Amino acid sequence: MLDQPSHTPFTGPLLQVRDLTLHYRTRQGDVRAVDGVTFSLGRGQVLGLVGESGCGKTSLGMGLLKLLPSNARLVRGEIIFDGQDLAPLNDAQMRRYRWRRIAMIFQAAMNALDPVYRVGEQILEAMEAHAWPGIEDGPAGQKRRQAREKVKELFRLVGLDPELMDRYPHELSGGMRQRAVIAMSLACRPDLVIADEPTTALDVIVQERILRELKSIQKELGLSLLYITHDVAVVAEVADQVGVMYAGQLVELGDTPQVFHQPMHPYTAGLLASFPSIRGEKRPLAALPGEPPSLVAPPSGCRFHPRCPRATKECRQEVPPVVGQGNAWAACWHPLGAAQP
Amino acid sequence: MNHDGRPPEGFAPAGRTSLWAARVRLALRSSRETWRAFAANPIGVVGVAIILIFGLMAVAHPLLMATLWDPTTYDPVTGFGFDEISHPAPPSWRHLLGTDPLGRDILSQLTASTTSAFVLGLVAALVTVGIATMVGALAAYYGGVVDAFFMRLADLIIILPTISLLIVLTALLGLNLFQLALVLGVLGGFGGTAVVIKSQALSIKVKPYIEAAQLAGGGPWHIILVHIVPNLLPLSLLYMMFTVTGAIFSEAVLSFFGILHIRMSWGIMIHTASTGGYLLGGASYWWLIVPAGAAITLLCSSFYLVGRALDEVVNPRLRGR
Amino acid sequence: MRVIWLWLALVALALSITIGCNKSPVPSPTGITPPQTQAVAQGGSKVYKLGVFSDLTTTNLWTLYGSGPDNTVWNLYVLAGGHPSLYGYSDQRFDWIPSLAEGFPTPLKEETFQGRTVWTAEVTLKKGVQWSDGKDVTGDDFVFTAATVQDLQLTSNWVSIVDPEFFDHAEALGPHRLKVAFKKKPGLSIWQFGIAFMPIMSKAYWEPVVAEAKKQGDLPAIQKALFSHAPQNEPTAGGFAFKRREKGAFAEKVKNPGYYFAGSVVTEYENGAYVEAKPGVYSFSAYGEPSGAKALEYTTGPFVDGVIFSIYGNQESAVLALKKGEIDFLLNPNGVQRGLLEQLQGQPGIATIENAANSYRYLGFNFRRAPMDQKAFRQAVALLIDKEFITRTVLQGAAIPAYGYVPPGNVFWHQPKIPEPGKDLNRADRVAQAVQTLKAAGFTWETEPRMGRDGSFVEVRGKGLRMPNGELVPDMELLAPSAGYDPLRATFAIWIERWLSEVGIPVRANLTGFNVIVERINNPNGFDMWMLGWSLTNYPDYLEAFFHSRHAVADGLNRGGYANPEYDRLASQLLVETDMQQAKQIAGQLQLFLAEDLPYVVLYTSPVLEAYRSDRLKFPYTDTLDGIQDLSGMTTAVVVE
Amino acid sequence: MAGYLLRRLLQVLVTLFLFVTLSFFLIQAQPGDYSSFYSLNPKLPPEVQSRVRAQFGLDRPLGEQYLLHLKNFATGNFGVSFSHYPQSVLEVILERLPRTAALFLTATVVSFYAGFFLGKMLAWRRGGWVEYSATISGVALFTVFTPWFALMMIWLFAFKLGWFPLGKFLDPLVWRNAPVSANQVFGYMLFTGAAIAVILFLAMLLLAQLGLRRRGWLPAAVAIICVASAVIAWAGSGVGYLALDILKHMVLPIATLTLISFAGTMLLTRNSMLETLREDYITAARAKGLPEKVVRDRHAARNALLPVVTSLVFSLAFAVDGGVITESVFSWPGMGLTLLDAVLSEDLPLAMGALVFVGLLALVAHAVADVLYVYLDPRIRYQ
Repeated sequence: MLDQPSHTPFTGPLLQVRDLTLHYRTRQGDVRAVDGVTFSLGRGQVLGLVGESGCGKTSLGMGLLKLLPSNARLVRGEIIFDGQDLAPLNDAQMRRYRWRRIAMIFQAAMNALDPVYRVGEQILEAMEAHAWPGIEDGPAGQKRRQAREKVKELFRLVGLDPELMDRYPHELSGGMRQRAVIAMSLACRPDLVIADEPTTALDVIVQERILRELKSIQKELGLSLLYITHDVAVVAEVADQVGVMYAGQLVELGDTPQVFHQPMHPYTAGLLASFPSIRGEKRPLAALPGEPPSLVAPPSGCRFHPRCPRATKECRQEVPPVVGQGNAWAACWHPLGAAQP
Repeated sequence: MNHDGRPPEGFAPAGRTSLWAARVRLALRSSRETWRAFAANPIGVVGVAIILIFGLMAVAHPLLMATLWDPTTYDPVTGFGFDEISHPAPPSWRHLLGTDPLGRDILSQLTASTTSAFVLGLVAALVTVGIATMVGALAAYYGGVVDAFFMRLADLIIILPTISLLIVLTALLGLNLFQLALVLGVLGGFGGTAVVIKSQALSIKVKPYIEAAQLAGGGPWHIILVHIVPNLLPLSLLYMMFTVTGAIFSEAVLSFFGILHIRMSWGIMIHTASTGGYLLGGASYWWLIVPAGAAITLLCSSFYLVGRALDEVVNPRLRGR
Repeated sequence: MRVIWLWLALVALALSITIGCNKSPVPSPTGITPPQTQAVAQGGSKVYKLGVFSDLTTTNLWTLYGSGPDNTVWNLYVLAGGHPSLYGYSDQRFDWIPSLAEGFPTPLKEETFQGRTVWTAEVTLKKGVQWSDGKDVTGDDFVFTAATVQDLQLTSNWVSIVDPEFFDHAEALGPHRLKVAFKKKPGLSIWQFGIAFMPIMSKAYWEPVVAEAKKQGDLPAIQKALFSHAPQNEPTAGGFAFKRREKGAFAEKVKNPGYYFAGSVVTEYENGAYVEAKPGVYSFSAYGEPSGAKALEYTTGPFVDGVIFSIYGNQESAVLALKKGEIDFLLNPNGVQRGLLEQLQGQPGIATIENAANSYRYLGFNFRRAPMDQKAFRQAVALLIDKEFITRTVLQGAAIPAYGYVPPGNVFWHQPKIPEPGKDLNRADRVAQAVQTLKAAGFTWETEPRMGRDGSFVEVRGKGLRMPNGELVPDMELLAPSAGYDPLRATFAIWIERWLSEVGIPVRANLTGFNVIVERINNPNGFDMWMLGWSLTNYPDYLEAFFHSRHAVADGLNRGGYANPEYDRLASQLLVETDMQQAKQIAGQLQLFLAEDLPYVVLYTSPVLEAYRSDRLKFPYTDTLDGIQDLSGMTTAVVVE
Repeated sequence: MAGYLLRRLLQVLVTLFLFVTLSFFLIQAQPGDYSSFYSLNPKLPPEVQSRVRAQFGLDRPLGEQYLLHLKNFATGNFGVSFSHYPQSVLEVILERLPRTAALFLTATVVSFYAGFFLGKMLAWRRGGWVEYSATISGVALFTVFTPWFALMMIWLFAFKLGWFPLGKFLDPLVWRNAPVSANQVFGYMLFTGAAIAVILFLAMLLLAQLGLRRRGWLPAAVAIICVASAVIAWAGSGVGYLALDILKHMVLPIATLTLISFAGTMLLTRNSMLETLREDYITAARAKGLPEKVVRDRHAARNALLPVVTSLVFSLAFAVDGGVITESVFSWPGMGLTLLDAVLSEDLPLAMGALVFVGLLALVAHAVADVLYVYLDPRIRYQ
């Protein structure tokens, strides 16, 4: 059985994902949404995960919490969180990890709040489900009152008027809801927060502000953060490390500055080129040609080869090798910076 | 499969004929895909199969009457099984489903009633869809008072219990099969179906090609008839199915109460059994009740099931897995 | 549910005519009975449980007889027997016998009253008959009842009981002596089968109610006030007192311990003699010397402590209740459906009975239109209709072919010499005779119908039938109830359509609603032929109401417009005839007229099938016209185990 | 919220007005007029007929007749029942209303709850033979020939097995000496039901205010206390056995009504639930580590409920129709049976009156469903 997971002696990286493979069964065949993804995330670190829509990054995020639709299947791989492999756990066992240890900020976070309950109630509900973490033991009513204070605190932390906790979601603006969702994710004092496109639906100014706050809260609380986005610029701002996903696979991983300045994988380079620099440097926008491949029948060899300007015969036939080492690598036959064949 | 999507040629000021021709082509193309999605759902396929079986029965009756069945014996209303000693007679080779208390062949009644059930259902459904589509389109297009009037009228019809209303109507007017179909059609058309179709029409009304058509100088009627109505048809078709179910069921109940002026129907068959006192016969007089009762339930269910299966095709939110 | 409700509407309508034709309003099986010690278990709760199909709509007899067309037979079942009448019918035979009266009345005589000529008869009442409140039933009660009907101009059935055209006044010549005066000489229907059958209301109870009602201004308001009164503890002189009504569920009557007739013995002899006696209290004998074999003998009860009328929504559940023993007997004017009866037959503890109904279904002709005005045409139609075939084979005995204009079950009034055209003829003979009849009257065909070789079907259909005046017989319409309303008549109509069409008579059966038919035939020129039915009274003055030409007006009962001066004369005579035997003879003649002129083709009558718990009930007899339901379940004579 | 309610109320009023107008045209549409039905009886004196004509203004122009119709409607004057003369239509209807209300309300609630529960479960465990068989049997029951089905229910459960009474709403032998009338008992029962509902509702509100709602045993305890005190009150009233008798008679009709009508709610709930389950807040609820049951009931089903409540109005009309059929088979003399009997005995005023009342009942239910919706959906509440 698992310990109460607050203080564990485990000292390795908080999260280690090894060879994680997720398939969806559909009428057309198995969709290989996540295919052999391996990475690790240290305590207090921020890992940004970027990729185009449909590259499997959201599936990966949900897969970590094993919140997958009924037709999804965890084919293989390990999700070692704080020394414990989550992959074989059943739903009841997973529940102890959800939110208490690993919280989540959702894509289109404004829809993550149930419209029929007050915002605060939804946060308290999560705390109650985990036996009021961080609240002194006592009679139920008292614990609840303390928890309310805690929620107010969290609201202040994310820059919200604490009174808003007794409002319904539809009474809050998009930005407020986003903050409330962030507050909610922090309610059980998790070790890891998975943020899946948390700011996408907001306007740029609000997005900026929330991003900054999120970063500072992360620092303040010493959280680990897995930040999933399609927006390269955002990753550059928040992440210590960047992973680039393409067609269900992680194709490049490295420290943020390194990946941004010296991308190894042609896809990373293409992705970077298709976004304007957030520092305002004028660069021609180079769009990636073609469409992301079908995950039912992905291309052979390197999955990027149909769109890759550097593709060769081996790219088409052989799975590319991993170049680089440790926490900075790419899976490519012809990484950038190496000589053209 | 793009049912609520717009045909792209809506932008083009194409002639009406070519427009419709293109629509037909598109419809054919999409219908193949629709069928594939539909066929994936066993519920819908079961429904279609049952409807086909009943369709065969309906076709079979006039053929049998013209060939194998002698009207004096097998006419569903005036026939009489002289060959049986007493009536109701149990199934035999001459009367595969036996005879009713008046000596008439049950199978002949059953098949003859199938035709009227289809006629009733289809007339009611066509009227419903015709009215509902127009009302929905008008209410959505004009909004305001028109919308308010039709929607309140729809509210009223929705909350009024149909059978009760029909019972009173039969007392006031005395309905035959065709009139009943019309009444049911009108009730359905101005009622719930109109509401659903209107909300669909609203979503079509805000599509850019409507605006384009307006800018191109299309009058209201042109836009309603050429651009809105065709896009409502898939949904209308869906609601046709539910109307058929309701119509057949209503007829059966009203006939059972003995307040319709119809010569033969499934409801009348059960009514005949009932007035003869055979309703409680249980297993001993099963052929008086089970064929007609099962026919009502099966045909009602099948249209309903097809409707539901179509719903899952037309309504992508329900399309699962 | 089933046709039965529509049937009821019809029956209710017929009932109003029934009463209009001077049937005893309260068909009591035990009008009178001699004294004897009661053998009723005291204190026990022997309950006679009856099933009915409709709630009471009133417990007020004024309302029941006075409020219009829709007061149902169900009220009558419950209220029957509570109010005394001077005279009533005997059991099974329907002899006219005294009830509250001690003996037969004095013959009518002419006298002068307040300067005008009136016809009077005197009646002596039995002494010692009491209301349940302890007061004697006296002539005053009778006078009060009749005067109230007269004063308040009560309509509907009251008019036919106390006909304002005839009734002048009544006076009490003493507590137990009564004189009834008529403006003109009253026929049987007015006196013997009219006011003599009037239910007598308790003056003590009703006088204040009537007085209160009269405070309303106009007559309709007064009537409404009276009708709206819901009686509380109304005194009864019958075997039971009304106790409780649970709306929608049941009504209950409890035994009246002071019932005067309790213990009286009724004896009917084969030779027609009738004896009724309660030792030491009264005895009555009539209709011959009481000797020879006894046809019937029984003692009057009540032998039960209470009667519960349980309401069921449909036949099926009522039959289940009977099977289960929840009820003992089902009261239904139509009896039990054949299919249900089959399930009851052979059930342990259940007995089934079958009686003829006093009713018939008929095909009527509109005499105002050609060719229905041609006697030959009507006769041909009658010949072509094979009632035996339909009733025996198609309707499986659910109906009995009928010919008489007074049903044979009504033994006293039925004309046994009535011809039965076409009876037992085969198809070929029927067609041949019909063709012959038509030809003889000058009808012609373009193509004459011809039978097939084996004579069982028409091979060549008749075409182009022309009337004697050379005109084509027009397309005619036969209005008949739809199968949903009455499958029997619908079946008949369809067969008639077929048979007539075969020989070239262009008739189309229009199966439609009952009310549509009534509305159509109320318009004298709006129809050709129609098919409806009558429930009849015992006294056949309906022969006048249906066929006298004075009723051939819109809304009149002579819908077809039959007019025969000779018939009219005789029919009028029937109404004023005061002698029973004379009346019988006139009625017989009238029936022969009708059989010749055929304003109706009488088609069939339905048997009344009934079932009861024979393990609990013992009826003194079960053979009676219209069944035990017509006696409201024989509550005062039935013995419950 | 007030604005929304006001708007809905206005709409209901407009609908009511349309209804009144429709009923007027229905009466107008029939051949002949009311008085012609009276004239069926040749013995009815002309003055009564003329009174009827005057009452309905049949001798006046159409416009005036319409105004009179409005007035009659507003004052509850539906005329005089032909078959229950001299009772007015209103009297007849008021007598039957409690019986129908007791049966109909209970059946609606039960079938709604059953349908909602099953639909919820179907969506939750989507797929496989359970879903197909539930759907098909639900649809089969939905479309089964109701009168026959009801009769078979009686035959099986009341006659063969003898578990329940054979229709009717009370046992005459039990009620012979009852000190009160059945309608009074129905009244008390309805009152008890309403009181329990209101008290429970208020208690839940109070508990929610105190933040105690989540504690499972508290609402249950309140419910038990409510029901228990009601039972005690009934037991002490001396007429409890009568109520029990009525309850015994209600089981089978309610079971029948539920069986024939739950499928509508079930299938609708299933669809609604399937849509809801795709919402992000459901994933969020799961991610929060809430137990599956909480996710299903508190979040998914709670939201799926909203469209189902909206369509409750549909199922109400359906239930009323089921009531017409069921009442006739179960010998339950309520509005449905009244309507049918009135039609079969050509009692047009009563038939119209019953229809109008059934319509009013449905309109009221419509309005109640609206209010309920406001309570259920905060997005409307705070508009």
